[in-house]
Amino acid sequence: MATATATHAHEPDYLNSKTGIGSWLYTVDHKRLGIMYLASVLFFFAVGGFFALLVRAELATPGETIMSPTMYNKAFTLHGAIMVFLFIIPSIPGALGNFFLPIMLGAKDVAFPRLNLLSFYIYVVGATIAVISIVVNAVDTGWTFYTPYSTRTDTAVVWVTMAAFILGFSSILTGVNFIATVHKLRAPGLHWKRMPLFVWGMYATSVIQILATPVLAITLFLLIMENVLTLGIFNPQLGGDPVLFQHFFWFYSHPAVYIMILPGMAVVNEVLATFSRRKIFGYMFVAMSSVGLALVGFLVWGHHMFVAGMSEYATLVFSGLTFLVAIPSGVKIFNWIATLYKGSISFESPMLYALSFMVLFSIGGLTGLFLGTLATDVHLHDTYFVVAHFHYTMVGGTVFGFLAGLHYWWPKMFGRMYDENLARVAFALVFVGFNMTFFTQFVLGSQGMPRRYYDYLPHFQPLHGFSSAGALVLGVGFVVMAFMFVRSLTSGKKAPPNPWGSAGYEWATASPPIEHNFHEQPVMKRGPYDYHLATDEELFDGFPEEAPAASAEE
Amino acid sequence: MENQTEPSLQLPAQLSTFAPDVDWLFQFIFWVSVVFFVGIVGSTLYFLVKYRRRPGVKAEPTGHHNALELFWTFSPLVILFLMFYWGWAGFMQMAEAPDDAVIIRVRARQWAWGFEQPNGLTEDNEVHVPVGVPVRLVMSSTDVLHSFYVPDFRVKRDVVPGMFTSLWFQAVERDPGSVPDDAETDPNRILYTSQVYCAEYCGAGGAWGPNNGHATMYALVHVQREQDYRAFLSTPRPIGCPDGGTECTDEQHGEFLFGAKGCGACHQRQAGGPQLAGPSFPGLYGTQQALADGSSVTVDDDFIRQSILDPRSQVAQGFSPVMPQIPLTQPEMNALIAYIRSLGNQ
Amino acid sequence: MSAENAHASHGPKWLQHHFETPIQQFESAKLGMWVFLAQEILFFSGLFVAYGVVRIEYPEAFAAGSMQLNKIMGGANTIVLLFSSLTAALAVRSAQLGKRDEVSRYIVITILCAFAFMVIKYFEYTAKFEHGLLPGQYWNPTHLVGIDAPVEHMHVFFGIYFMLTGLHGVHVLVGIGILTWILIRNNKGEFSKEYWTPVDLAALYWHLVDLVWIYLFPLLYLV
Amino acid sequence: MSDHSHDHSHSDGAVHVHVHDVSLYLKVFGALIFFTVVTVATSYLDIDGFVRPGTPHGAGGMNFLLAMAIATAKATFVCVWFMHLKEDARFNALIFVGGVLFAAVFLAYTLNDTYYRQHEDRFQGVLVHPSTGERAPGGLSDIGGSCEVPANCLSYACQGGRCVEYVPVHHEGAAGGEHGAAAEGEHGGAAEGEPHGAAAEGEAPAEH
Repeated sequence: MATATATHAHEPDYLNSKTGIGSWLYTVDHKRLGIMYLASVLFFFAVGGFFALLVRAELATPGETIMSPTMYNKAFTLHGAIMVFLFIIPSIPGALGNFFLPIMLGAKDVAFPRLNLLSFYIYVVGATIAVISIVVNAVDTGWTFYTPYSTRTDTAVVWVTMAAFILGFSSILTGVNFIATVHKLRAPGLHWKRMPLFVWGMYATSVIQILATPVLAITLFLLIMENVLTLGIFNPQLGGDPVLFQHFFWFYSHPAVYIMILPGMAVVNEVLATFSRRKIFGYMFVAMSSVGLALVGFLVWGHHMFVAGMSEYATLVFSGLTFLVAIPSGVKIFNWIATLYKGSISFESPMLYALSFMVLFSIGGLTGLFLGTLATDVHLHDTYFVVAHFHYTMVGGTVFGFLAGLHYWWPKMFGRMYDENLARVAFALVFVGFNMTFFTQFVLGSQGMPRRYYDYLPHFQPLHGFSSAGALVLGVGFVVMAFMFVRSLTSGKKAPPNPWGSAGYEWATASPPIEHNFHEQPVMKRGPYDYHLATDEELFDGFPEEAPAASAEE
Repeated sequence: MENQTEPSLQLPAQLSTFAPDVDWLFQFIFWVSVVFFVGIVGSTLYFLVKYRRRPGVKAEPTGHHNALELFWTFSPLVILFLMFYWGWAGFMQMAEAPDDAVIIRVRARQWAWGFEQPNGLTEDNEVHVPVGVPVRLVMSSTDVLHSFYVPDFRVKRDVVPGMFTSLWFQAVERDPGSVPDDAETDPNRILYTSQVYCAEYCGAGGAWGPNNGHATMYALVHVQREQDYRAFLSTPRPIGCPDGGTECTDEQHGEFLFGAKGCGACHQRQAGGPQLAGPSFPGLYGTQQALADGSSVTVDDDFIRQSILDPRSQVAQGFSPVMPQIPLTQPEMNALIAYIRSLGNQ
Repeated sequence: MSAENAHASHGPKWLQHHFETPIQQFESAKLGMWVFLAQEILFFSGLFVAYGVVRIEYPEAFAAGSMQLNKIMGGANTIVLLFSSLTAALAVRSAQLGKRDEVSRYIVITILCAFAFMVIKYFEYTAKFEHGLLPGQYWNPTHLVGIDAPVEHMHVFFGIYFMLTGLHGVHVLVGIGILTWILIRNNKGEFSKEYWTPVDLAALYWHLVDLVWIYLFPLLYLV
Repeated sequence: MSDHSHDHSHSDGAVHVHVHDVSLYLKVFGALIFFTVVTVATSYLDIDGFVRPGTPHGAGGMNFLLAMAIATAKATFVCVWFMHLKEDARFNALIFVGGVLFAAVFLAYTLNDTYYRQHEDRFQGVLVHPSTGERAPGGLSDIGGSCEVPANCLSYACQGGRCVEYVPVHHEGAAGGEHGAAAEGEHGGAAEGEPHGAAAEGEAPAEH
């Protein structure tokens, strides 16, 4: 593909092309919106992490440690709600997706740039309401808002559900935008079989966002109305059915876990390919497994409700279909391993995160088997086993994927390198701390420790203590990482266009990219992972002007 | 299958007939997972070392291998189907109670468990069950979702307000032969006690304490020989006392009941303690209480009785009508009134 | 076209900078709109599921609740909406032919129909309010049709009735807003034989509002 | 790349559509009005009683099925002609149908659960206790109002406005007198706690 960086070296990049606060607030540039999303989600990641540390601190010893039970209930609810609605769901699509999806497609922007801006502001409004709700009275229902507890508690349920309701529309509009962009704005030569797997993952994610998020919206709307107008649909005291609420909630929230994990997988594809210098093995199978996960993910929501009082027929169907989800997940893992085979593998920090994604997600996926199996789920449901399982997929999966992407694309986004050694230290702390915190919880859960407990019986003490210690290590890891990134922004070395020597399309533009991404409409003449077809100039991992060979302008 | 009656590192003791089957399936999945995990991590590490970047060595272009793809797409289905089938078979066993099961009625509320034996005997936060006999629990909740969970029995079922749910189990002996078959019948002999948890989040009261929140909504299952259990049912129960004894004054019995029935979740009994969801009791007795309808009434025995019998008839001003009706016998009612009266005189 | 420079002259002014051709912009917009409509279906699906479940649980309450609704008013509203759908479709047709005045005329009729729909809805709602046929704790029936006493759980029917018709009504109001905006843009002369995408999209949205009502009407009023 | 804009079929990059005659739209509208009249008319007919004599009106579901079939026919007309799905990109139709399909999955599974809850076990998911007739507590509030507790009533249960002696097993202890947000309004539903779940609406006529 055509790279024209050298000849246009002096065109200002997207960060400098316009200045002033207004140029950010009213921007329709997908890259600036991506950066604004990034700043927002990182802020809420810190807030959610703070609540997580509070929860683990309280659980470090039995009995009252640092807060009252009502405070604890609010802390774990806020941890869950903030992490899910304000961090994980918008993290990769909002920040990395907005930034890189159009660039990877060789487009100048997403299909509907103004809609993109609107979607960001909807996110801001939702986030603001969420923050207000914390100040008002927080919420203590758990992030699942199960009725009838959520119709009885005197905390600010209406505020928080309103926030989540609004955030849902941000998610939906992003999905609309991405789908139209992928279909209609691909550069010439970029046919479906050449599309970067990150784009495939984003596409599958968008499909779920479109089909599932509206159901969350209606669920939360009805819950708000149940509180305000006493409808009697979910509240048993008015003749409603609490199990129906769970159907409504999980019809969204199960697909939502694929909204969370698919982007993580999508990033890992890019990173693995780049650092093993090899096309992802079984490209079409991996791409289709994303779409397959997106679709099958809709048919299995009932596995959250096996012991909720659902009919036995429903448990049968949901359990059976749940096992189908294992297939596409397995396909991805196997293909990633096959990608490493005969590669040329290097171990920079993005790759470390991607490899640990494979390990941690495997644990998360395999422990899912225990929960999909009916008889064992009866014992494990609503215990710490479940807590550990979804943290292995959501943190070990999505957050590690997000971090892989953040490290991988950081030089492209900001035009600066970071301290690789410090990044590896942070990685080690995060990896060790995460496993200390959550592997312990598998054991706690299978021993019968129920979740959302303020207190526990004395014989769980050693494991809880160890888990809390792990959380501290994890927290320190993130602090080191934050320091490392801030230092990169202030005093990082200037990054070349393609620091990792990747064949991906996004590396063909400058670091940071110019305002319209490319000087000329790119034409894709090879796939994004075709290392054997890429020229040395394309794979050169320094500045083109320093390239030994003469510029090979097409 | 033989029951493993001591807890292992992974799982609690197997004390019901379900437990060995569930655990066998657990172990099956566990070892399948271990094999897969070792395979995944092992091959990854091997490739990482073998194909680490070396100067001058290029990666080989990726080829196609559709047969391999199809193999690893479809071959796991066999194992997955086995897991599904065994899991479902086990679940159906748990779903269908035998017709001759002893039926115990369970009433959950924030944050206590009430049990009613087939003959009408009620117990709070503990329940006696016979060993070797199927026991069915028919459960209901007066307020929010709860979930009845006994890890030792591997059973769990949500308790849903507005409808009945049910589970059953058959406890096994922990230490067969420890009590000879011809041992004398003793209503107080308990073979072992298992822990009941609430597994569905149900909130918390203002203060931390027993039966004052989701985390302390504990109960105990006392497993007895069948003849002991029968004797237990027909023996009049001694009244409960704070110190665990059986002889005490009405006030002390009332104090015990105040804890056992979970009154402390909403009513403060410490003078100067924080205000909870309902009126605080210290100093209350004998005063004039303003009611929600604007009238006022003297807090006396009749008012307290009326308020317990029909909590919504006379709601104190400034409070929501959220108090559930809680079953009490006449002596229990008198004891509670006496206790509240004694708090009022503090 | 690969060599076309982004900064060079870029076609008509309604063609946004990141699109290469009018057809690309048109097809993107249409695709985006259909995706959005799919989202709307899922949004309403929740209410239909709630309807279905509660109907299975309390069939008598639903039969009794349905009796309280006025089939004539509901039928009239159906016809009003169907007619407005027709005029919306005709507006698109006129836009395709570039007849600006006709487009305005049809859109005005569509908007008037939308208002007529809301007026009839207003009378229906007022009657329900007067008769105390309201959800949950506001349930206080004073006037019942066809039954002597309220059936248990009837208030749930009205809970669902108000949610379904209420959210549909909100969509009608939003539709009025969108159509008015299109009308203003049309009068300013922004649309032409070459560029009429926004008229088409607004009409698509309006047809969806009609579609939802096509199901609401029999579910609530007739069966 | 079939749906891609750089396709050869639109080489000039302009938008070309086929403009239909007004008469087509009028015909479609006529059909829609016709179906509306039919569906209103059939709602007055007792089709269930016609198909299986003796079935109460509406109980057989035939009226329901017919009304839904007519509604679907109307919806199809609107989609195909008014919304131009007939000549629009196939993929757009697929999106729309896909949306409907997922809504159908949601509906079907959820109804399936509701419908079959007590099929395997008669104690599972029932609102009324199959052996004792006790209504599950925590459900629809007692609208009977408060009990006048007579001085000699020392038992605890207030059911349907009467103070009832507590008899274990046969009567629900904690039933009736539910609380929470619902209790504030004290409307709706029937008196609770009546044995065998008789929905005794008449017990509390004063409220209506």
